[in-house]
Amino acid sequence: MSKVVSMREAIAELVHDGDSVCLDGFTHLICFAAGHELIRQKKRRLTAIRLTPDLVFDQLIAAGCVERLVFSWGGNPGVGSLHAFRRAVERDRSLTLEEYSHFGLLARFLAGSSGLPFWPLKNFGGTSLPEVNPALRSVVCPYTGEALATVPAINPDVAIVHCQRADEEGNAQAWGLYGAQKEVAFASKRVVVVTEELVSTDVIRADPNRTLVPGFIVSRVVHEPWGCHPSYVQGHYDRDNDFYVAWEDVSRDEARLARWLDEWVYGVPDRAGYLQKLGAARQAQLTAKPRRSAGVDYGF
Amino acid sequence: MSKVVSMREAIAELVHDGDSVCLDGFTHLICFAAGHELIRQKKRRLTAIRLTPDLVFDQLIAAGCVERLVFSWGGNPGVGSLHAFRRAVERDRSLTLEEYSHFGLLARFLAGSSGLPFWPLKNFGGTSLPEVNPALRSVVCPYTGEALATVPAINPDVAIVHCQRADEEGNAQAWGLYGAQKEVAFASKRVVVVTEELVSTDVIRADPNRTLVPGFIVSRVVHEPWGCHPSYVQGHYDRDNDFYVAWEDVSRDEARLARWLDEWVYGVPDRAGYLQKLGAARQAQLTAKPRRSAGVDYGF
Amino acid sequence: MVYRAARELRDGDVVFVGIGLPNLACNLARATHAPSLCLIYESGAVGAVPQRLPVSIGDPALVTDSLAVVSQADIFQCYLQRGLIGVGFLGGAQVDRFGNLNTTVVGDWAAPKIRLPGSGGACEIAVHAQRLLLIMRMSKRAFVETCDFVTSPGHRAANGKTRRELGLPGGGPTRLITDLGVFDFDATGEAVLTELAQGVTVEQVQAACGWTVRCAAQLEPMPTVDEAVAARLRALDPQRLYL
Amino acid sequence: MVYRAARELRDGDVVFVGIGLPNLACNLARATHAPSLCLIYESGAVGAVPQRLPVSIGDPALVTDSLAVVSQADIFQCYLQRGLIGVGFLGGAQVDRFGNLNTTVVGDWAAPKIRLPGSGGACEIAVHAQRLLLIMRMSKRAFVETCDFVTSPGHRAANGKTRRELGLPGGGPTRLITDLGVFDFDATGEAVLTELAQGVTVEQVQAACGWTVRCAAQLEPMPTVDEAVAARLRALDPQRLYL
Repeated sequence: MSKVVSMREAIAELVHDGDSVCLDGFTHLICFAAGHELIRQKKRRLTAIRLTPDLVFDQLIAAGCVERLVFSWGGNPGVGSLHAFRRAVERDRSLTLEEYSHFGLLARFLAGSSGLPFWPLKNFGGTSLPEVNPALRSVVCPYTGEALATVPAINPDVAIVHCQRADEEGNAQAWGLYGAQKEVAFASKRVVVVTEELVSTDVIRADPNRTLVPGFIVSRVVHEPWGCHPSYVQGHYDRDNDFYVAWEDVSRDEARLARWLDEWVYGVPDRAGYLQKLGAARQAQLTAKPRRSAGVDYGF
Repeated sequence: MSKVVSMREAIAELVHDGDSVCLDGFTHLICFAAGHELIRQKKRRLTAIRLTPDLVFDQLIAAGCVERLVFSWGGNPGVGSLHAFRRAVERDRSLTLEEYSHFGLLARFLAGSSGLPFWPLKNFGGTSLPEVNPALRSVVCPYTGEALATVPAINPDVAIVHCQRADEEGNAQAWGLYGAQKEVAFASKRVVVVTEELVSTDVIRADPNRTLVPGFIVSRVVHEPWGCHPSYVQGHYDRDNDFYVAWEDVSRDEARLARWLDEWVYGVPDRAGYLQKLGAARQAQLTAKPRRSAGVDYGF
Repeated sequence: MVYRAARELRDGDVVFVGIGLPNLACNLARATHAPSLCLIYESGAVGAVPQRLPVSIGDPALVTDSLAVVSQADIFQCYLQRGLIGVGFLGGAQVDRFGNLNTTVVGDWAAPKIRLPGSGGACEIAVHAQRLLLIMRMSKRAFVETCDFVTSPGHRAANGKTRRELGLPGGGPTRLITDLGVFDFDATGEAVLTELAQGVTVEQVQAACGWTVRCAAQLEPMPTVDEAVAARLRALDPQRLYL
Repeated sequence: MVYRAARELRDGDVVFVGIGLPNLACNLARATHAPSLCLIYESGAVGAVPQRLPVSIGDPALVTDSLAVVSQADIFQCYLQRGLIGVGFLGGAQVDRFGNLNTTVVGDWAAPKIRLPGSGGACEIAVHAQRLLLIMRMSKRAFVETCDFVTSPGHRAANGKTRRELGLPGGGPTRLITDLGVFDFDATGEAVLTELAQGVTVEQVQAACGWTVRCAAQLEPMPTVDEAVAARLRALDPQRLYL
């Protein structure tokens, strides 16, 4: 039974105002297409969850979609600040922050994906994080007596997980940097798989060790080539570092950021429209040079 | 710097009498070659650790190598009993048992591999396991107040991890059933990687998502083709199910089992000798029919 | 018995498959009324489509062409403990009226008469599966008043505690399928005979049971295997591993 | 500063590489005296050999030809928390004399003057790395008596507690490398100036430091970059991302 729908349908059906939404991917596999559709559909009061809010959340914040941010590093990697995020925090005080370290937030996903109410970790000693985040608590090890930090499980309403290939049922395979895609998918109540390539199940079954997310936990599948630009997809297209650098100036200026959203998000109907605007030349520049691995043998 | 040595050298150097030794692999990738070398070198008072003791530990127990067994399922899968194990437990009372469920023992590896002193899990409620194993304790969740079971970390002295391919530094790749190879390797103090194929580092680097164990935690590498027979290696050779069935009669009869050890373990100098005895015809029967996957693209 | 177990499976169910009769039942269901059954093995194979009847739950035929192969840590944490397993199957050397199972030891654990293999994944399957099917041949030795050892929890512990009180997330045993008949479990967690195999009487069931058998108001006949299904079963197990 | 940091790395070290100057220092060390340096990135790349200077710690060039790519859960649990990381590198907006770092906020967290990115993996690197190298340019704004927020722990907390008392397994800061000189940390965990950059005086260091600078009995000159190394650095960073 095919679960394939358009991004518009997937977001309309699965994301409601007030939902908690995790859009994962660590530098790699960040689904900007889904973020832009959330903005176009004017979703409101979202709890937005990501280790690294990145440009996609800066855009969501600027568009007024986000009420609460659960995160661990809010910057433009290698460039500077997320200025919409900073304005919301420093000037407008319009964003509720729930702040972790990477390991701390990841541990919340680990608990959520494992069916446990909490996760223990050795962390946070001597830092100010527990003072600003009451979710950081501790347990005593029943063997050594030492105190360990804990975080509570997180189970987002919706996860958006981008991958290199998936079949119509949502069996999804990814390689390169995994981020927390698997943990996020298993932790969440509803899962949208967004894929660069829609493949037959035979392709999945030919290399089962690469499967990150099994179809039976997936609600909807969206086939969205180039769905991550300006983020990247290993084996498909490179990160658009120039875009990230340029974002510094765009997001620093509130009016200019609003115009950018008008032009690149509200002004296009969907990802295909965005790509048309981006242009074939830019896509050609970013297209990955092939570097194919050899297969392995699954025979017996 | 090459870490490649013979199985004889690896076992002589890294395993001492009284050590705790985990030889992992779940049905798949069970390194009988290492087990036989432990027997030949007359290692004594070992704490032997495996989820499924399997035939290889039945042989180690029969040979008098094992003082303590840490395990969760002690049978001959799909066939019946491990009779040397049963004699040691039922008749001789010569074996100290530390018993878990699969998840329970696996959780010990998870804690050990993660640098935590314990691991929480929802398990054991209403069972007799905590009555016979004082290592099963509990913690109270700092968020929900519910009690969760715990197991303590395990950090074996030596792990023996078989894989399809590795380079001279011990960067090891495996596919098919993983068992707990990764967790066992990271949990242990010394790691022996045993590999079907010794490959150049380029082969590893061409498909880095397949790497299960990084070389820098590996002490020694042994190149031992067919090192798992009668267990199997996906893509190389099938499980010798007839051997498993025949073991029922061999191990039921103490004298016959002793003769079997004389003939197949003490009577051969190494794995090459064992394979010569096994014969080319049997190897040909068990050799896997090729079923190669396609590669994936790592370009950017 | 295998056929009766197979009929408990619905198309699309996510099933945790144990070795032996459950394995055969699941593969029968997949070959007949439940082609979209998702078979998960504790060894790490998800969505397996074995081209031969697997001898063990770690058979290489479970890997080739499966939908996913994952670590055992993921199987136990992300699939089982997360509550994603719809159906589990277990058998054992002993069962009591509350569905507690013993696969560990006959006699005292420290000085056993018969040392059995132990839990394997059975304990956690019984803790977490949403529905749990038990399959066992009836005998007084197996159907006991009290298990010598509880490896896998049923509906109530020896001290009377319920699953909720014990903190067990799964649903507990839903059916106990035997060669002589089928038991359901009532609201108090006790086994109640609801079906009788062809030609079997309640007296025969009682004679093979160590506790006083309670019967449903109406006893149904246990469905019989027709020739087509029998042929299918023989085809699934040509080496007669389980039949 | 980059060169001085690179010299702290020994061949065979397992290094957790952050973005920016540490990235450049590690790649310089790998290109010169430490070819077997194992570079690990929190994004999941292990044994990376980037063919271009990565702009971010998640650059695709870190994946291609690396020894392993693993989940972030493995990075933080099996590599970092397990104690396998020999060297970590951190910088920050503020540092105090005990090596506590702030990369979270200037001012009050709830009503910040400047909102910085936050911890990322910095907190856990400071907790777990066996040796921790701090790299920062000196200024009174950055070298403070007390950090506005402690993101990554140094040798002592504000309440005086030591790493051992705080349950921190790693070794804590071993060097604080600046543009003006290098600090070590003494047995009490306090920074002690041990090296001065060429042409820099202790007075200049003190003028750029918010606490009273303690000096070692003997101050060594900070090693200078020769033309060969300078050329190597320019080759590593042709786009002048960090230089």
